[in-house]
Amino acid sequence: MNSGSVKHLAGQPFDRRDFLKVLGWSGAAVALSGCGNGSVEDGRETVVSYVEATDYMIPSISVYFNSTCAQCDAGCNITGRIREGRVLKLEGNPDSAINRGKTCGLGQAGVQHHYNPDRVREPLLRSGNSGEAITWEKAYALIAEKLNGVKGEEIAFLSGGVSGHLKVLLGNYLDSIGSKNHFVYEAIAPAVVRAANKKSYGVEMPRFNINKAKVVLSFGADFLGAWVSPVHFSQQYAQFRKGVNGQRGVLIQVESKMTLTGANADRWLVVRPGTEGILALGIIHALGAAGLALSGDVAAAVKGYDKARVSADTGVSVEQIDKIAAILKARTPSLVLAGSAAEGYAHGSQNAAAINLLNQVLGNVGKTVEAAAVVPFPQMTPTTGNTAALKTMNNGLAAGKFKVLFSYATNPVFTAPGAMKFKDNMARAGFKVAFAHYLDETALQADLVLPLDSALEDWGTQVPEYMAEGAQINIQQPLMEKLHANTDGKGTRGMGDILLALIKQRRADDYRKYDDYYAYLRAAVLQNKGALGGGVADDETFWNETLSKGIIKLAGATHALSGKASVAGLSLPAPAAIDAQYPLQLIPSVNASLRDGRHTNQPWLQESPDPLTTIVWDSWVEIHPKKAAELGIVEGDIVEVSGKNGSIKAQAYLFPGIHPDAVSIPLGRGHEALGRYAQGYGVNPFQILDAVYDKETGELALHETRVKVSKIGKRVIVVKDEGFAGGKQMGKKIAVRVSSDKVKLSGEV
Amino acid sequence: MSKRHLLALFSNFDEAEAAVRELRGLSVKGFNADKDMIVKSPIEHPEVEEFLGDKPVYVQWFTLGGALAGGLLAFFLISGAQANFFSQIKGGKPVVPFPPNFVLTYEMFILGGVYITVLGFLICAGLPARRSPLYSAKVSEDQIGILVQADEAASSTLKAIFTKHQALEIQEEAGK
Amino acid sequence: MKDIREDIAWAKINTDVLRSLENPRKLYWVILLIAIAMIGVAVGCEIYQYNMGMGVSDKNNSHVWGLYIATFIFWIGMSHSGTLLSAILHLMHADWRKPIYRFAEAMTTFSLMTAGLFVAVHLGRVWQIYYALPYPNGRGVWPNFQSPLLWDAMAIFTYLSSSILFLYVGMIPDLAICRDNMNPGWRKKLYTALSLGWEGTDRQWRNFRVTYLTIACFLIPLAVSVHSIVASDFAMSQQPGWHITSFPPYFVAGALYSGCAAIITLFIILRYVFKFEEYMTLPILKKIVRLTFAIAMVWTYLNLIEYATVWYGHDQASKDVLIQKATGVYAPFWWTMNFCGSIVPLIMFFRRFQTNIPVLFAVSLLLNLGMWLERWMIVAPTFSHGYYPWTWDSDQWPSLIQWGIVFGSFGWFTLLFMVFCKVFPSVSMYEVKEMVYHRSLATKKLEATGKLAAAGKGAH
Amino acid sequence: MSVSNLLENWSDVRHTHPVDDVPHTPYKWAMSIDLDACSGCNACSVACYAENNLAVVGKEKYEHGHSMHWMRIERYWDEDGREFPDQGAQFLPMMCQQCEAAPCETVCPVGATNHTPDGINSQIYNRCIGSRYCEANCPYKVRYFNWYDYPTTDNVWPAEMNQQLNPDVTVRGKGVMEKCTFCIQRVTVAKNNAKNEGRLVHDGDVQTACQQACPTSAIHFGNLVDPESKVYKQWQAQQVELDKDEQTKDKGTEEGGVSPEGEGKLRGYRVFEELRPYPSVMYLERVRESDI
Repeated sequence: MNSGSVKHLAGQPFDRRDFLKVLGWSGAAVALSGCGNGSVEDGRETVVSYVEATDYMIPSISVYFNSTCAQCDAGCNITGRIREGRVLKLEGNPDSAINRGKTCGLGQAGVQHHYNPDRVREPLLRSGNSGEAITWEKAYALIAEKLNGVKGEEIAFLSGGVSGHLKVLLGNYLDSIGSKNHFVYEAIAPAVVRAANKKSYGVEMPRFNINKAKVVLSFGADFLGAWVSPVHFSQQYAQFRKGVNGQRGVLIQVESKMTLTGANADRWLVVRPGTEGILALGIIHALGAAGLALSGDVAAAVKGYDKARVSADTGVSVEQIDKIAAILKARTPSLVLAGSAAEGYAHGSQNAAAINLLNQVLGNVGKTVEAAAVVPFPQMTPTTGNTAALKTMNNGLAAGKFKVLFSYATNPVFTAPGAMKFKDNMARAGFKVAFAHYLDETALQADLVLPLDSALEDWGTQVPEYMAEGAQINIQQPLMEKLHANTDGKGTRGMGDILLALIKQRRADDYRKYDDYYAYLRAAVLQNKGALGGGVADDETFWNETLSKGIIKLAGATHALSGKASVAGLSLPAPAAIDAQYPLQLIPSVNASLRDGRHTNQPWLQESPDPLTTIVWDSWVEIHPKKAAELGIVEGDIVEVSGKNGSIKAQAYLFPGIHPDAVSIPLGRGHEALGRYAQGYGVNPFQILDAVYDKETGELALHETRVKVSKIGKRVIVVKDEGFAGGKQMGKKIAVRVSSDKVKLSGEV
Repeated sequence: MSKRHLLALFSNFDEAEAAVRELRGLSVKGFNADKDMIVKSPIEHPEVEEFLGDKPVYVQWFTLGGALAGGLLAFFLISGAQANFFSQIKGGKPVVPFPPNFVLTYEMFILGGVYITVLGFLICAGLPARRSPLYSAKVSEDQIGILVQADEAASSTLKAIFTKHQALEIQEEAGK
Repeated sequence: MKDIREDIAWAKINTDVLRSLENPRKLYWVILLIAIAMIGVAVGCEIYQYNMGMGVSDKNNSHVWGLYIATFIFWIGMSHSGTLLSAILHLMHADWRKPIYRFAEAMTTFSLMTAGLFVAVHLGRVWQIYYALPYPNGRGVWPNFQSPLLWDAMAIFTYLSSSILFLYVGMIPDLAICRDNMNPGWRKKLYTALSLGWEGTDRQWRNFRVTYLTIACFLIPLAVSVHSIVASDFAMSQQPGWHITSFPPYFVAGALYSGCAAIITLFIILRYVFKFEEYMTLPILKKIVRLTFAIAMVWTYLNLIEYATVWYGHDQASKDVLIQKATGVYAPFWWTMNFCGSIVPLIMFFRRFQTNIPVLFAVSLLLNLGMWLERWMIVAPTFSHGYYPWTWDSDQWPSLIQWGIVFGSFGWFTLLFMVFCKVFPSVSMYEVKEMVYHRSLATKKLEATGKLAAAGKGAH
Repeated sequence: MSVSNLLENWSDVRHTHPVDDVPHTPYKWAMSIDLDACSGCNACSVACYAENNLAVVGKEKYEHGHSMHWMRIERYWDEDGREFPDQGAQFLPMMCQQCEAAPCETVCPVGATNHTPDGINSQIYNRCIGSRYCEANCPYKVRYFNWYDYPTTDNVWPAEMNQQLNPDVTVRGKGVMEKCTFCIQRVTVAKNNAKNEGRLVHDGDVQTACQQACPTSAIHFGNLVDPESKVYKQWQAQQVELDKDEQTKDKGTEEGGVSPEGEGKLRGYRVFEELRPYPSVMYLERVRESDI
């Protein structure tokens, strides 16, 4: 590749506004001044772009390329180690503000996404129950044919969260086919919290400064595990624990089922499921009682939430509420987080609002809750997924509205609640195209499956949803040649290339200058060189530098927070009465490694024990020992968990960290497809979820399913790392704990 | 002058003893009781050694040598090996640790002792031996045999002695 | 009752014993085939294990040793009585040893040969077993002499080769008898070669006596060292339940115990099969039984001492292992072991059972069952209840592959022993003659004091 | 092998380590792990799989205890019978403690495991015959045996997956023992680089895979005899000494111990110190707030 395409461009007359739109910079109303780039391992000649890889292919010498982790949406910057043309290991990029050189287990397993033996290798066209390998040419022609004469509103595009130039291209493509039906769906996104934040703070995701807080009170936000940007939060958490001048941060976690974050809390409080908001208001009440000045409307709103009532509703003791209030009052600033456990109810928005109110009352807004930097290019900012989109789309499918359906980076057949009957509804679409890495459940329902390059083979730009510090655009670049290269017009292709090819079917003139997605990206980046910090560097230098850094740091603007404590519309229902038929609340838990199940086919993650139960390769039903004793259940009993919308059977695990009136089953397992490492292991709790929605946002309330649990009379050995001593140390000094008042932290290094 | 072998078989041990004593007392030309007489028995008779006179046994010297050589070899071989190849610490113990080496020295002491004792036995007892010219399977059953070699001239005297002591059978080497 | 009648004709001894070498009955071949089939099972299991890896034996990362090591110790222990008792009794001029020591020594040798196989079977990479041998090599690479396993190897090698020499040297006069009585054929050639030209000359006997005595002297400390070194495999480690000072004597006692029980078993079988009632007499059986009883009590004492020291000591980890043995998943085996090892032998205290062959046969088998369980109970519980609670694992149960190989080892032992019985005299003829002779001398002494009438004076 | 060598170097081969011995120079690799920072997220463990070619054994073999996680995260609960674990759980990353006086080393019949001059407990795969005595004698049970031949087992490293294998690390076949090596391949590279530049390895030149991944930076690895290294400073600050079986600070106050009533306790400790393996990994106790 050379800069020929840009030169070529320069000679063309073009409409600047359209051109900006094509390349994704529209909305950049002002000329952006460059900002300084941090040095990325300067002087290490091995950090270069793969474009010139051959020069650096020295046997037995490793080379390192920077790219972006695509295992989740956090957008961690990674450095791949490549030897003899093979990517071997992913490490964090130390210059990233998000992950600062660190990775999580999920990120480490990125190579197994790439090397997975069950990847789709050729475009597959449905013929009966099997797929027939076809060429890309034929696939594109087929799409063009199927779209021919179909109205825009009859086309639906379902995708996971998208950002960067892929979002630009996708948006432009949908525009070109006249469709406005872009459904962005993420099964376990914090959508309710986003909406609540928007109301409370004026932004969907402010910056949470855990490291600056002296107390963190988290209502079910598993920020060390799977919430928003766990690697970033983990680093902040480590600083928070070290504290300032030896004053160590205190973490209080409130939830009905212990998460990884809960397991690390100084105080883990189990609450009756759904009463998180009540507790938040109760704490405000207690703070007021302890002398914190409350504004009149807040005081009025929490008036009814005296300790006794709150204690009765939530199950948290009065003393504990007092203690929390006391420590929150004494140690400022603090930080209150609303997480997935609080939002998963029909009144989830209210819960989140109440929790955010606590933050405001404590005066944390502006201190530990700050405005996040924003990438100033709206076309590229991430479209975050949610479940309301799925609902809309499902209704459309059920009504037979869509003739052509595209699906990318999401697996609704697996993740949609059983009550939605998504699979049946999907069958009503006339022609279904899935862009897929693997034949997952959704791809299996498609008529045409288009195989994608892995994240380690593909080009791209990505804008993280959660900005750690300044704004940044992440560069994704291939870390090695394609494993399943394009032979005979088959083989895998990048999503950008596919979209480019598809959009050329409609707007050939706008895009004919770009042979491929790489050329498009390069042209795009160079076009806005000035704004991206390129200064006066020539194109080639700037491009190579950008690739070698893997991050474009921007002096992005910040949206101001509108932090006004408002209690308007805040009303929390009383705790739900016990349902005699379905006495237990089902909590589908999110495991840091498996998330919504798209990574279940990565064997390292399957074999990486769940941190709390240490179970591997299977699903389980967490049940409190007290409840288990009541029901006569012991570890390993196969139990049937049945709700209104079906039942699943899994092994029971007696787990003390759960409310006795709740059971929990982890999400992510129970695949019927997705390859050898995923298929047939465990059960899928999505299947039995009731379709209950948050009243305000219309988001699916994941925690609102009520179930009953019964033994079926079979028992298995639970496959886990923990031995038969369980979590006991048997009086040995193995993992030791010390109380904070007994320890000298100030002298530590 | 050619010597001939005679083998007399006795079933009665006391008679055999008497015969041997008489032969030892005999002074005939061409017959030396110490050299020319071999007593064969089916079992180990400690008495035989008494009436045959003091004949030394040297096996125990082999034993001593073997045991000492085995022990010393073991200790120095092992310690030497450790000091070279294993000049690395293991488990924080000295590179040449005494307790393990003593155990092995002890075993090799015994091994050397037993092996060389058996070697000594074979040498001292002259085994494997060529079979003697006169042999009767009765000797391995229940009879005492006295094998003598003597000049032709002396043989009749010997025969007489055997007969006198109720030899059951006297075998004579065929003349040459 | 006398150990042996003094009026057995020496020629009859020869014929009686040599008859046991004659063509076997049909039953012999049947048993032999069964033994070979058992070996076949073990070989099949081993081939499978070799191809698949040790995992098929169902051990795991915290429980790395299993039945192979337990059975290895069992066979080592079994080997103890033969040679050790033979040597001790020889030094003490106990004549009643003479009819029984030959098969007991053979038992020693074959148990050792069986035990040795378990070392190989146990290894993850048996094809590299020679790494454990101290062979000189250009790179100066040696095994680790600090490892008790290496002491084991050295001790077993010494013991096996010394036992074979002891057995062989003691058998030379009998081989000469065989040579003298066999019709020409492969047997004749074999015995001629092996008897080394033995003719029972005074020189041969003189050196023989010293040699035999010397080897016997060496074998006593050797045998003691062998099993105390096996005990060191455990006692020298740092694991709770293993790191016990009394282990070496405890192991030696256990070894003697199981060896004696095995002698009783084989005594009864040989006596019956070869009709050796004249030689393997009930008074001799009674002596062995009393000895076994005594050893059983020593073992019981040492066993209790082990429990007592663990119980009384401050090492909570060891105590936990003991409690787990008595109450955990291994409890049925542990209690059976204590029952078989300490309660069952009490039967031998009663005079009327001391010569009751069916009872003794059953008892001897139970004792060995107890002793086998003892070895397993030493090895396994420490693994499933060691220092590190996280890795405690009670679900470890040996797979059929392990059981198959253990099972086959009995076939291997039976095969070796049965072949031995048909090729070599299982009763020492010359020594039985000595015994009869000593007996008659004693009678003669009594006679000389005028109590008995004249009998065949000095007759053989 | 020569006896003269033995006699000449007699004193060198007769000293006991690490007590009263000369310390390792110029390197003694050691670790410290802050349990207050450790969140139990398992990133270290997965990173170890990626770096060290650990086999994924699958559900069935995992059930039989054949897992290969060199670094395992243990999760402990309070044992005082409370209904809910309201102080959270206790996580402990446990891997080979690289003992200075390792119980596994003495017992190996073939000398496949040794103490290296830079203080690592090495494992020589091609020497190992699989007697498993080392694991039997390991108090921490952190050695992992190749119960099967994983390179040829279905779905362990099928086509393409095998391209991820780290060429710097041996792929182990059946019948050999393996364990955490402190990422010896990385240490070796760092040492070679430093040697080429005529210097010693600086702190930070080498990170173990677990340390590099750890999102909370709970793991520190470095040269314990380098006063500039973080690990040295941490051990110093915690008053943990390598060659002690009981730290002075843990003794009674009259013997120089730290009074729990005074300015507070130090958090550093080593697991099973009292068994005298002299482990090279120091853990820092997890802290729990007393005011809540």
